[in-house]
Amino acid sequence: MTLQTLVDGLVLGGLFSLAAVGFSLLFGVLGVVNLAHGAFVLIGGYAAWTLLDRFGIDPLLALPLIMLGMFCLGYAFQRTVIQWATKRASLLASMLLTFGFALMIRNALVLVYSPDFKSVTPSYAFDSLSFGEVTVGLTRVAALLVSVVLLALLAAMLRFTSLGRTIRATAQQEQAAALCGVNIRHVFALTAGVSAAFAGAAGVAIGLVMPFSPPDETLWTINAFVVVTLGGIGSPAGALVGGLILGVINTMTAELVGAAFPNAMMFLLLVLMLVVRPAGLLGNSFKGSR
Amino acid sequence: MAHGLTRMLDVKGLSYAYAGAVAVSDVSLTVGPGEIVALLGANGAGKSTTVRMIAGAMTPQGGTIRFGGRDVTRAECHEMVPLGVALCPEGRLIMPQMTVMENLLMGAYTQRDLAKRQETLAEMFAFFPRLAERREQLGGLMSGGEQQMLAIARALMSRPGLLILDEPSLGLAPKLVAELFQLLRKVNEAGTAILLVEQNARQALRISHRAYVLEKGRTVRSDLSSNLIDDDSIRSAFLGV
Amino acid sequence: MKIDRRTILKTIGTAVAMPAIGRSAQAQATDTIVIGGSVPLSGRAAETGLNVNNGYLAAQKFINEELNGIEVDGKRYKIDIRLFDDASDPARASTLIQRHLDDGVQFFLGSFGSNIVLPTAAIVERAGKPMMQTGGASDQIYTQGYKNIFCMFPRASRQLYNTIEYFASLKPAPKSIMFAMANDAFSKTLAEGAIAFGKQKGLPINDIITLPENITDASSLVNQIRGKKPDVLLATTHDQNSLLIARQLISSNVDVPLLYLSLGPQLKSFRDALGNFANGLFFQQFWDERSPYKDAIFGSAQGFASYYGKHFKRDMAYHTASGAACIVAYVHAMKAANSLDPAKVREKLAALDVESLYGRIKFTPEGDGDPLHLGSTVGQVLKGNAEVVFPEASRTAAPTYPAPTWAQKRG
Amino acid sequence: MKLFVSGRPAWVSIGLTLAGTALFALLPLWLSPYGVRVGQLFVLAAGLAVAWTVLGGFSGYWSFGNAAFVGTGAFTAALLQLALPGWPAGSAFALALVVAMLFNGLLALAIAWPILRLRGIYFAIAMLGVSQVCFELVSNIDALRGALGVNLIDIVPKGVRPERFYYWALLLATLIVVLVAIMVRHSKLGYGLLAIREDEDTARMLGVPTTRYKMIAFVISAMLTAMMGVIYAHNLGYITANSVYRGDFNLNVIVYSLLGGMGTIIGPIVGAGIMTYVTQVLLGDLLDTHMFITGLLIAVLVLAAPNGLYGIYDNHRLRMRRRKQEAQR
Repeated sequence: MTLQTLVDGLVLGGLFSLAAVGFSLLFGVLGVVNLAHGAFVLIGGYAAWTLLDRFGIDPLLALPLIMLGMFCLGYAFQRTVIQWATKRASLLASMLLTFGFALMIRNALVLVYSPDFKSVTPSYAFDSLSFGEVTVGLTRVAALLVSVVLLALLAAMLRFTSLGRTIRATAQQEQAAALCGVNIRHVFALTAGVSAAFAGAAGVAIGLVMPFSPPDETLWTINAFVVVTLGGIGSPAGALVGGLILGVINTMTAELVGAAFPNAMMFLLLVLMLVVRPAGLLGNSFKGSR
Repeated sequence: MAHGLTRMLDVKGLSYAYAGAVAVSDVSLTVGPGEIVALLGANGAGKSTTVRMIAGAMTPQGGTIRFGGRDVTRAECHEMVPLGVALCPEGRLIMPQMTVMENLLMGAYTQRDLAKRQETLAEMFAFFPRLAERREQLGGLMSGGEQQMLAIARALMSRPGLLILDEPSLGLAPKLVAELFQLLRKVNEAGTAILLVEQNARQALRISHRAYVLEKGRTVRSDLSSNLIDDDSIRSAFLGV
Repeated sequence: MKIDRRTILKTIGTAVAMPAIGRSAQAQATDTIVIGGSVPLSGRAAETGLNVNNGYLAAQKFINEELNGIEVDGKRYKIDIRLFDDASDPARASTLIQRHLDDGVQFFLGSFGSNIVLPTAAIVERAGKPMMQTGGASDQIYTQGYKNIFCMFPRASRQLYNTIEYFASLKPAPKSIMFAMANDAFSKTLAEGAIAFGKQKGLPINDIITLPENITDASSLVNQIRGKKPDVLLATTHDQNSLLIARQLISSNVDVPLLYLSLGPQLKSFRDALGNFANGLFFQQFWDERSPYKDAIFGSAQGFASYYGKHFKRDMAYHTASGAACIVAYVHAMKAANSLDPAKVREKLAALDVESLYGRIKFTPEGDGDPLHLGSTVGQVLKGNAEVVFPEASRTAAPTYPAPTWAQKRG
Repeated sequence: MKLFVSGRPAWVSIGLTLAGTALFALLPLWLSPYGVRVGQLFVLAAGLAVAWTVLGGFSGYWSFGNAAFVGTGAFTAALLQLALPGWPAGSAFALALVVAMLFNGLLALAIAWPILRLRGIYFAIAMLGVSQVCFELVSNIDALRGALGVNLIDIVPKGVRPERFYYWALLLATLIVVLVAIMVRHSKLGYGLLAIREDEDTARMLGVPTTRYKMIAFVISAMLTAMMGVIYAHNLGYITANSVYRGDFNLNVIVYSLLGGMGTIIGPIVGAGIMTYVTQVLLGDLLDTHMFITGLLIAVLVLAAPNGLYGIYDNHRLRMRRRKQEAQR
């Protein structure tokens, strides 16, 4: 069954990667640790649920729409709230600020959607694909595909487009980028928008695979932390590597150590990794060192 | 070139204080088209603060800045670059994880016309053949001299009317410094006005037309460079003679 | 509910206007019976907390609006239930309970979650006031020697007795039984009680798997089931995790002839989420609205269900009914005592033996529900409905065992 | 950031602390039991926040995981008491308290060297990780009983109301925490820590033994936090991992310091007082929006007063002084 475990881990890892990449980008470019990231992920999940439940729109079709909406939200969040905080206080204080927002979003989700779990179940939710010995649920395959495609798109955007170049330049050398004529505030907000859009996409993918409820926001924020620490900050590749490793460790620990221990193992790894190689396996893709 | 006849850049009464400590106080200066103007002074005299305010990287607390007839006192960098003011910052500030080519393209950030961008790029590669050879190298892996070339080229990529250089010779070997000033003269001859902040006063006075001397944030002298280079007090203060 | 600026301002306004620490005790007004308590409306336990909350409130509404209150010692009283959100935080809950005590509240309702109920119970017990609760079933609560704490459920370790009896009665007899328990006090005690009783009955309990309290992935459990092919899987997990386990079993096409998810299939939203695949799932059923119970207040179980359905938007769960039953128990005890003296009411609660919408209310000497009368039955989803299939005396439908495979349900 | 150097000598601070504590010790005599319980929450919050400040406030190493020591302290004490059945309550409690503090000190010492090499956000994350690891291990290893929960022995003397007893116990513990913090603050260690906060590299070059100082502060902070945790656990009476490894302990201590004034000792105490009053008393009645308002409050706090109330006071003081100087001129 080891091959099955590996595949299960990779599928889970894809979700972890997608859910972490936005967090990673914001952290890498702005230095802002967004504790509301998990709450953004959940907003994406609830949006997918609402669109399917009320309007019958398939989550995968709704994905671009949700990403667009989340992009706007992220852009506005940066231009108003975070920008103000980082200007007046410290980066660490901005972390507390986002914590405050996480509480507000969580409470708002409870008020709007009730504390009950929600489950996104399109018609194909119970179908599966088999490759020889290995069986994987169709929604999980879809979620993995979404993750890989979106991460590849993001990597390409950062690598080859003018916007991507500008984001990287701003992350590496903010002052120089400004002197080149870049409107830093705008680029920061665009980055925050992209970050939120990917959080939303992750919410959709997560919703396809598992039920969720408002308190889950903490889980996805903390997972993003671990993924970033494992893979390295700021790059889609780092998020992918970190996420996949985390996923495999999760399923392997459950299989070999005991089903109760994946989380303990995950955080143990986080601490070890921070101690041994704080910048993560792939290092910091934007800055030499911090 | 007559002093202030055609003023491209016109700065009046600029002042700035960091948390109570005065850095720049009542500094005025002008740069005309095609001029090279040097800004001299000891460490901490307020030169960097002055040019950073001009480039829009800092907002002045007092005074006015006019460029090409427009009031740009409160304009930010991303508004100044399209107007034709580029600052090549102290310490070069190369994007270390980006290639030479990408660094240069960032310089042309405000240039939306791709054909013009290519043209400028070709000019820069002709101007700085060493950058052409290393166009795929990461900025962080280049030597100090190469990085300085890159920083100047990046600033020129926006085709500025006024190029401001903040301590371009800092940390360069003497031979490279000579080369650098040669180059600046060529840039100027191609039609770009230059405002040059330098500690290396001798070299600066040699290539500049006019110069200002700052002391503790105030302008203490302004004259033609040829007059200053022979001035005894300047010689003893800056030229170490 | 929408949060706009006005709501927020209004809430802040009310909050600031609230007189604080030193306020005097004027709660026990002449014509109301104040019952205080806290429920978790935020945090992990909020989902069930809301069910409990609504049960309490439904009973209050019915008694006050339909019956114009209750009569005790020749006087009519309305019920005034005052609840705080303890945010699943035991320290906050303790403080809020103390606030009720200071305000002169004489009767208490419990929160949800044993780690909250126990510290608050200790305070209420010391004050000598009764507490009716429906959310703290851990055995620890009933081994403290408390006299005033009563629970609508049997302690966790006794809750699955009927389930084990059912497993023992299965034909053909299961050759291997697997347990999967979530790692929290309730789920764990529940499973361990069942395991001990099952072993006593000689059941072949071969595998016991502990899961984290919250899971994002059940594939290791699915793989173990795939490998070991148990005839019975009993998972004591909370509904969100139960749904994940079920979904992953379905999409991996791994069948278990008897799949028992202690929490989950009771909920309509759970059954809806699984559609046809929900059919055949077993679960712990505490209550069914079709049960033939008579109730002195609502008339019957059905009477409560239809009243609730008419006045509350939220779907009913068995915690809603058990919450309402807590109030019903109070009403019986107060009437029997013909007094509002907490000590006398406590005596009558301890001696209570009446039929109610929720079943026959009777407590053990330690205060938890009598396992015979208030223990759970075995439920199964049949044709989309939650039916009681065991014990035979209360069955609403005959069980299907082994349940049809996923492939058959896919049709 | 302005460096706050108190001109006040240590003995004045200690005197003020003792006087303040005496005043607080008398409060239960006229407060309602509910008031006393709110007082408990305040004193607990203040103790935890000042314990956090010994490292976080003084040296700028913000731990996002102090719940690790609250929980580990509580469970060390609880498990020890389980292992010593039949001991008289007083000595079982005292022994458990001492062992819990020592154990947490050792735990901190063990992780200090690797983890304190990390700076800024990395240190914060690593501590968050540490607290999660502790929580997961205590929850999932059956012998540690985090899932099932443990009852702690009752240490309230006969005839004393329990809420008063625990109020006084927590007050005494907080007094110890504050006194230790004052002593640290006025010692060479304290100045070293402040130097680290301003610029660690410069401090090291100037001869401050930065590594050793950080480790000492970390260990002290952990032991004090554990002490608060043990008493908190006894007050609850029955604990599960969920009730002591609380995520909000991690962040609330920072909120208190930010609100009151980062790096000061009075700041976290004032901050704890305000937040406790607001969240427990003012928002206690709100059923479904108190979390929203708490979040809003934190956000507004960071945005409107990033240097806390002490910052506002400090600015005001500076302005007054400048005005006076100008007037004299």
